[in-house]
Amino acid sequence: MRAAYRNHPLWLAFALHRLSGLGLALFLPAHFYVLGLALHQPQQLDGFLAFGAHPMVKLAEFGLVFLLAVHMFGGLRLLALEFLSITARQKTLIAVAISAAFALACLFLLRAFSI
Amino acid sequence: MLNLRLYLLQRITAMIMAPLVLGHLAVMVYAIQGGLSADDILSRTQGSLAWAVFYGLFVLAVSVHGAIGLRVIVHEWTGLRGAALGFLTWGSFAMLAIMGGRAVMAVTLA
Amino acid sequence: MDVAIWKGDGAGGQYEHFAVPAEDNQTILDVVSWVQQNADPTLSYRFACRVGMCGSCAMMVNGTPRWTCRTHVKKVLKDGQLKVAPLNNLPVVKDLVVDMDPFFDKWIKAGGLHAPSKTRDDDIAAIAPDTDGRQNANAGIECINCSVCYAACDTVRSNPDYLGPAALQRAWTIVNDEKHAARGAVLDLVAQSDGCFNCHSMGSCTAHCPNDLDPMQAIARLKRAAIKHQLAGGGRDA
Amino acid sequence: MTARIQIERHDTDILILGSGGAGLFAALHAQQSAPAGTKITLAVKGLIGKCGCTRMVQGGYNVALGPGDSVERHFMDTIEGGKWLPNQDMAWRLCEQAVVRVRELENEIGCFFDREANGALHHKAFAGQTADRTVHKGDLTGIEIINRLMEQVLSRPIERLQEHRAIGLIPTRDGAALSGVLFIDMRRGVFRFVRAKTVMMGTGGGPTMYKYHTPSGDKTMDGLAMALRLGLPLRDMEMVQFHPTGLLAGDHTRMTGTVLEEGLRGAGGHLLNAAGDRFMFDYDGRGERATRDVVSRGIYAEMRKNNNPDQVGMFISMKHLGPETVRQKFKGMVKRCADSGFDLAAGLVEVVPTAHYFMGGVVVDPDTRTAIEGLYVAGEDAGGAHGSNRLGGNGVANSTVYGGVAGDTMGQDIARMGSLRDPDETVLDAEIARACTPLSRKAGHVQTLRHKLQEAMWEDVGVMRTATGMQRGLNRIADIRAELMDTGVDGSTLAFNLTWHDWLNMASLTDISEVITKAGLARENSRGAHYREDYPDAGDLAASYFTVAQAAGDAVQVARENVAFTIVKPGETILPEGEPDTLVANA
Ligand SMILES: Cc1cc2nc3c(=O)[nH]c(=O)nc-3n(C[C@H](O)[C@H](O)[C@H](O)COP(=O)(O)OP(=O)(O)OC[C@H]3O[C@@H](n4cnc5c(N)ncnc54)[C@H](O)[C@@H]3O)c2cc1C
Ligand code: HEM
Ligand code: SF4
Ligand code: F3S
Ligand code: FES
Repeated sequence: MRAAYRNHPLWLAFALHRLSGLGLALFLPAHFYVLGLALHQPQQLDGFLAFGAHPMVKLAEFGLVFLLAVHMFGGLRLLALEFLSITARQKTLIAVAISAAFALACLFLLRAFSI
Repeated sequence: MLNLRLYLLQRITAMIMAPLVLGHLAVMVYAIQGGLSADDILSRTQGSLAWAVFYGLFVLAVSVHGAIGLRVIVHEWTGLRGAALGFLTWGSFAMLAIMGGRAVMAVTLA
Repeated sequence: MDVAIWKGDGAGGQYEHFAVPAEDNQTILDVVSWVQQNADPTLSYRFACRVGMCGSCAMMVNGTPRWTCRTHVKKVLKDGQLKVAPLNNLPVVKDLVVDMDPFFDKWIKAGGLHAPSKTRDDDIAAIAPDTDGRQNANAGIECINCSVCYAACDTVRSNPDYLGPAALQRAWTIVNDEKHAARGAVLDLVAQSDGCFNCHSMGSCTAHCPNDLDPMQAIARLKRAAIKHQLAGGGRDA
Repeated sequence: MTARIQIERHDTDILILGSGGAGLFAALHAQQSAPAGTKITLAVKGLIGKCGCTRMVQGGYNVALGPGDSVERHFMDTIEGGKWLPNQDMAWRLCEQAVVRVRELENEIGCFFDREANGALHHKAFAGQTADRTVHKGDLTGIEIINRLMEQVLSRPIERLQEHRAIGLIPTRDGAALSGVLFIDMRRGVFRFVRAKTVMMGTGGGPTMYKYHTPSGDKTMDGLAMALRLGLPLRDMEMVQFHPTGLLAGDHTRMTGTVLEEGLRGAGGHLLNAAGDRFMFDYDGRGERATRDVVSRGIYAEMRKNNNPDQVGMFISMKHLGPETVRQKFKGMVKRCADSGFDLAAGLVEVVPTAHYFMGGVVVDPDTRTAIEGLYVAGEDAGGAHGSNRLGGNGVANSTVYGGVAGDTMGQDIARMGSLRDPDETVLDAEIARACTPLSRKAGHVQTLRHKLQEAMWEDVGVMRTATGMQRGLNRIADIRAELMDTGVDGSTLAFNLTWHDWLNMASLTDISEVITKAGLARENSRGAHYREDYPDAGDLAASYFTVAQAAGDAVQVARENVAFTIVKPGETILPEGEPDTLVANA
């Protein structure tokens, strides 16, 4: 159970940002590896991309885009907080960041499924 | 464990990446429309200096940014510090930069 | 009501349960006092002012750090249950008493004290109360150093050297105090590797400060000031 | 039992007890004035800067820096407020040095007191003063002063003994000088004897033997009880100041007795009785705006009339001023009341007079020296500066001024004190045995006794006194003491054993309660805070006397001494001719 003192939006935003950042950092090498295949074995890359047509994989991709979007908007939120004089609007900022991330990821998902 | 330099590097790379990520995502949204194939990707990117610069910068920024990020997380979660922490930071930077560089080369070199 | 109180010392401890009579006007401090006065005479806790001015009485109450002398039981009671433990992130002396020295050591380490630009033989400076600097300083100056924010901050928890919200907020008030003779030096201190750049703006400090102060914002502003100062060469005085 | 008792020994040069305004200033000034290499130690019952009452100062600090104000005027107000009982040299020094001390606080320590729009210091009017004289930081002046002082002290090479409770002042074998102080290191539950060339005591009095009281929980008259045992003379011990509006929230909560600020009445708050009627005009033409002592007596008298066990106190009501206005103007107070379940802005809050400040204390000279070599006393522990009544705003001035004076004096005196003095080991042993008394007895209920004492003092030696009442009080105190000596404490662990400390608190409070009562009997007139229903008149001002209490064997003897009018005589003034009586608009 989450300790009671963490029960507020800013902490949630922090946790989300950290987990998404970590997720991205762990996923990126894999992503790079797949792309790197293009150099010598383009057919393998194709294999991967075909695999990518599978709905489950699409969902996973959606997850990754979501992570990236969440992390980016969360990060922009932080940058705004630190470098602009944003104060009372912090909570709004979090909401905006998360919904923007969500919208972007959904867009991606919709496009992916509407082949 | 963040001093001014690391902090600034992380923030600056974040600011660099923001438009790049948006661009990248836009391309992806556009690209996946017709289903992805290696050829699709490569035909668009190979031989394009602009894409090489775009993704090159992206990789560099993300390597710095991610390495610092991992450094913070590892320090806070495991208490690692000193030379070992430095090693980890540089190591993750190198891994991201090398693998990312290879990927950029793969998709942009003719 | 059923009250679980952590008992032990630096080496470890456990919760003990007490049945405490409920009253109309009853604070957490009253509950703890009742236990010591009536049920367990060896129970240790700390308080002084009993009105929220001294910051001696903070404890973890149902998982959240709070000033206990001004926390009404009704506000925090969960299903008739109360769980009281010593403050997070500070070494336990005994039972509910923690050693606050690390908190104050960092306060000083962050440059949290005045450096005079005048002496007692000089007149008191005329300082307009509505300047930006003064407003910034005022926003954080009523800190009672209760350590609630310090106990709520997970960055302190995972990086025990991190100066923490209260000390950094005090540094920010100093950076805004035109009477202070060495504000640049304070900006140098907080820019060090355990300083303000470690804050992740997770906001637990601001969420729990019993005096409604906003250390998170103070630190965000301190970061900017420290960057500016360092980019301009650091060291010398702002 | 005694087999477990350990005693540790420790040496220093300058030892300071307490970290209120007096203790912290003494430490800073000693550090500035003592020869290089002098070791300074600050020992305190709580944490440095966090305990004591200076931290709780709300109203502010009196200093003659306002437009048209002068040290002379501040002095005259202090003397008249004290009903001609103050030691005039001390009062003068207080007023004169307050000016320096406030400049020091602002310029060297880093306090920032509220300003006018044009940047000049803001002075507000406190009751009983003829000028706007009180500088403040909102209504949290004490926090500003103590936090800034604490930072200075923490950053300097001053040894800290925190959660060290002083339990005995130990003289040398011949009794001519002080050797050091015996402590309990509360965290570990061990005794520690600290030798020092000079000791300053600033433990801050604290009339917490009353049922309703404002001071912080760590203040229990330990200092005065130690001074009494050492045989030092204590003056003005009958003078207990009551604040008229303490919160009444029941016996089971520590909130009870805490202060509802003076400003509420000043702003036009009403005091209502059980029937919902205003009553203060029955007692004084100024109504609720009368001085503290008058309003306290008014409320007390009304409480006696009421005699309803379910509704003990009177009510303060603010809602006629507009709840929104009240919420804005008294934000802190409204929030504090709300936290404890009361609606100050729109509802009624039950109030009682509450023991606030102790004017009595150790007899000292204006340099804080006492009758025994090596001991200095400053702050609320020292008697003399306020006489029978302390003006609002003179308390923190007194502790910071005289704390600094003590630091300077010790810094100078220490140069001529060659070496540390050895203690009288029999006194040391006796003090240890005394503190261990409850550990060898069957555990009882200390809190019941505390309640008993508080009831006795409130009923018999409280806001209004009579000879019969005080006699009865003495008997009750004697019974309580006997019971206390039979009441044991669970000593299974002595580390941070609060119940043991409650017992020790009770011992100090009982001893001083007796002195207060005897001094009260010795004063057969009514001055300032001391009101005798059987002697309601002030008596001849020109023949003013103060009381001096001293231990003689096991008994306490109280004598009267004439006030020396060294600066001004009753009926005269030192204000230049033609000066207006008051500078306060519509006073
Ligand atoms: C609620 C409140 C409001 C007040 N408002 C005002 C105001 O507006 N203006 C004003 O002028 N005055 C005010 N006063 C009075 C003022 O606070 C005191 O007069 C003054 O601060 C006393 O200072 P001090 O240094 O003597 O004692 P304190 O500040 O009380 O400090 C005493 C110190 O001694 C320590 N101590 C006690 N016993 C022992 C022991 N046995 N061993 C070691 N240490 C010990 C305590 O822990 C504490 O550190 C107010 C008081 C209260 C309670
Ligand atoms: C798109 C633009 C991005 C922005 C605006 C951004 C922004 C940020 C910011 C401001 C932080 C600091 C957080 C803090 O101190 O608490 C951060 C941390 C981090 N970022 Fe990014 N980031 C971006 C992309 C990425 C990418 C692509 C990765 C993948 C490697 C990544 C990985 C991390 C990690 C691991 C952290 C550490 C998280 C933490 O300390 O909690 N970021 N990011
Ligand atoms: S900032 Fe708030 S929570 Fe933190 S120490 Fe100060 S008063 Fe307490
Ligand atoms: S909780 Fe900690 S991380 Fe920063 S915003 Fe507050 S100091
Ligand atoms: S006891 Fe002082 S803040 Fe709670």
